Amino acid sequence: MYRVRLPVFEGPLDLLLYFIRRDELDIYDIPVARIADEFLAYVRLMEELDLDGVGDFLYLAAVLLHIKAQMLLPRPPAPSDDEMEPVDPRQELVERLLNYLRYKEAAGRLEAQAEARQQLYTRGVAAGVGDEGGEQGPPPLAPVSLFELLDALRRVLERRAEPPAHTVRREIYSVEAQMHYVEAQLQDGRARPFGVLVSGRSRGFVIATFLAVLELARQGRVWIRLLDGREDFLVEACEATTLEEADVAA
Amino acid sequence: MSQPERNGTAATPLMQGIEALLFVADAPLSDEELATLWERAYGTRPSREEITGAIEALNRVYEETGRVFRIHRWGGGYRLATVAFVSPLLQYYKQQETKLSQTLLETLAIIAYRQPITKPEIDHIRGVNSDYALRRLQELELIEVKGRSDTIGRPLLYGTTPRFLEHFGLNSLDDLPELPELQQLLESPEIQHEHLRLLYSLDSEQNEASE
Amino acid sequence: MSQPERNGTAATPLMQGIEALLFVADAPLSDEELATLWERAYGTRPSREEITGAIEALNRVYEETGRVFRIHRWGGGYRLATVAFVSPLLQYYKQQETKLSQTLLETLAIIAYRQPITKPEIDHIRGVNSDYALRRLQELELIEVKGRSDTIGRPLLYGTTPRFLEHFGLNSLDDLPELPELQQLLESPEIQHEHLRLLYSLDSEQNEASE
Repeated sequence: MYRVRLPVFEGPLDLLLYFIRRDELDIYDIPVARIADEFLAYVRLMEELDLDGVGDFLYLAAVLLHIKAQMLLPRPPAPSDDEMEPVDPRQELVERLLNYLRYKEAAGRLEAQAEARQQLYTRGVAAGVGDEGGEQGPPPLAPVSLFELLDALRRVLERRAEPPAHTVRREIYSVEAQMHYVEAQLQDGRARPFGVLVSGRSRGFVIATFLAVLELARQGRVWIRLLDGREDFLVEACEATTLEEADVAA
Repeated sequence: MSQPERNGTAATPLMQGIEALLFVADAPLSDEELATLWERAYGTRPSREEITGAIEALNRVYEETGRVFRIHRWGGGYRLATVAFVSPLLQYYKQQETKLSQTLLETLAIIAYRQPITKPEIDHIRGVNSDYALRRLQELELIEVKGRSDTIGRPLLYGTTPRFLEHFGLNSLDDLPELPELQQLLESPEIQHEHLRLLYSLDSEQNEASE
Repeated sequence: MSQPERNGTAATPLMQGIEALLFVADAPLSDEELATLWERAYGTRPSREEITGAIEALNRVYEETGRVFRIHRWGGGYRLATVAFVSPLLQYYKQQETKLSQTLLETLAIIAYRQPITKPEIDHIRGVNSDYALRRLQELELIEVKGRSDTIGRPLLYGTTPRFLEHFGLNSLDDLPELPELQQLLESPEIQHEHLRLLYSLDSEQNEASE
């Protein structure tokens, strides 16, 4: 039995980067065959759980399988002298990963920039002499027509008509409520198998609880330990967090 | 314990702290509140006399160095406000018109057609959190709180104001043009279901979780 | 023609006017806007140099007299904001804007560096559908639609807003931190480590130690 902290992945590229980092792989020499299988296992789990956004992951899984197949094919006959080296089928994927890393890095720098800026506070609602007591009226508005109002509404409606590509799954059970449920169950400090937390519950309950556990793990509030055979996993509170503290953190 | 360091000749740390708090505040702060905020940050509680003294000193420095604001005592608290002689200039600033952004227009349209309506319902229709838009629209006095829903959690109900009618040249809400697509959407089973979910989900979650 | 009278030794009327306008403004004001407002109130139009000079003089006086705010140039305009050393005190009083999630930051970074950019391009870089992030960023008025691409389907083009610049304390897009070069990313183990830490907010020690 070994302990992992299970990150919640933003997208398929993050999952791939996670594998690369976890196994300390050379990004220019990714063992695609192995990674593809593991990636697919993850996608199957997502499908099983009916997690949202699985389509994005499926697409990359297909790309990986395609590369795997290409790498298994016998090499074409040696190229004549004037031809270039055959292109590594992984090249495009690697370039994409690296490009993504650049923006991840840029996002981190932007975040630092925002943090510095947040140290500087701008003014609240300003007051002038004579504002004492009496409320200030609202600022004047630029003219806007009823037509523009309707137009705005139509845009909302149009947006809704688009196929919901990446919407948050709506269930009767909210992830937030299930986070409270999980933390309440773990309050005594004992680890519990996930199966026990959800035994006899509806599908909606299981999914929302699973998502809640992932979120708690991401926030570092619970540990997840895989059980041998990987058929279930143990969930354990990280430290003695009371529900009150959890509320504050939420 | 780190207090604001002494910076320049005229300002003590307490003066600087009070100035900073009054600068960012959007309502008067009482001696009590100033003392408590200071205590929370630095562990010592300034007396009422120290606070009064610091405020007098600040106003003196503002006067001497030509600042265009003073600290006033209004409604039992202190507030920074501009001096009268700059008001002709400020008037021109305040007359600048605020243009409603797309976000605000969308939120306003939903409220106009669906009032009274709760924030979760607006969020659901727009697919995003409407906190900011609701706050802005209230500041602009285009919407207001009309009461609370009777449902669980008793969320606030929003509706439009007389200023809204005036601004769009409407006599009453009955003059809003009909929008068949909207009616369709609102009556769709999905929205009805969501409406019910928002009203009753908390209840069923609590029941389930406490089983 | 009545201008703000000279008050104290350190402040000119223009300095006082600018201070007053920046004091009441709730968004950065450009040289242009400052000049226009002044012109409307007093009939003469100060030059850009006069405005820049007045702002420099104000910041100098603030520094010398221990004021806890300075004038910053953000998003092409001027804005008053407190100095960093008072933030421990202010955080008890005022909630700063919520931090952006990793998803939003990533999407915003791509838009900031690649603008104008279409949703399909963003989706491709991130490997996921960015519908939600784009809508949320528009809601926060950090990005906006800049037009349509000429390519098939004429997808919308997104870019950042002036509010984006202000949120990150930048004067213009030229002030964006440089986009890291790939070579640099790959060769510096420190950056790799730092980057991965940001990526997963995993405590790597914990992770390794627990195996």
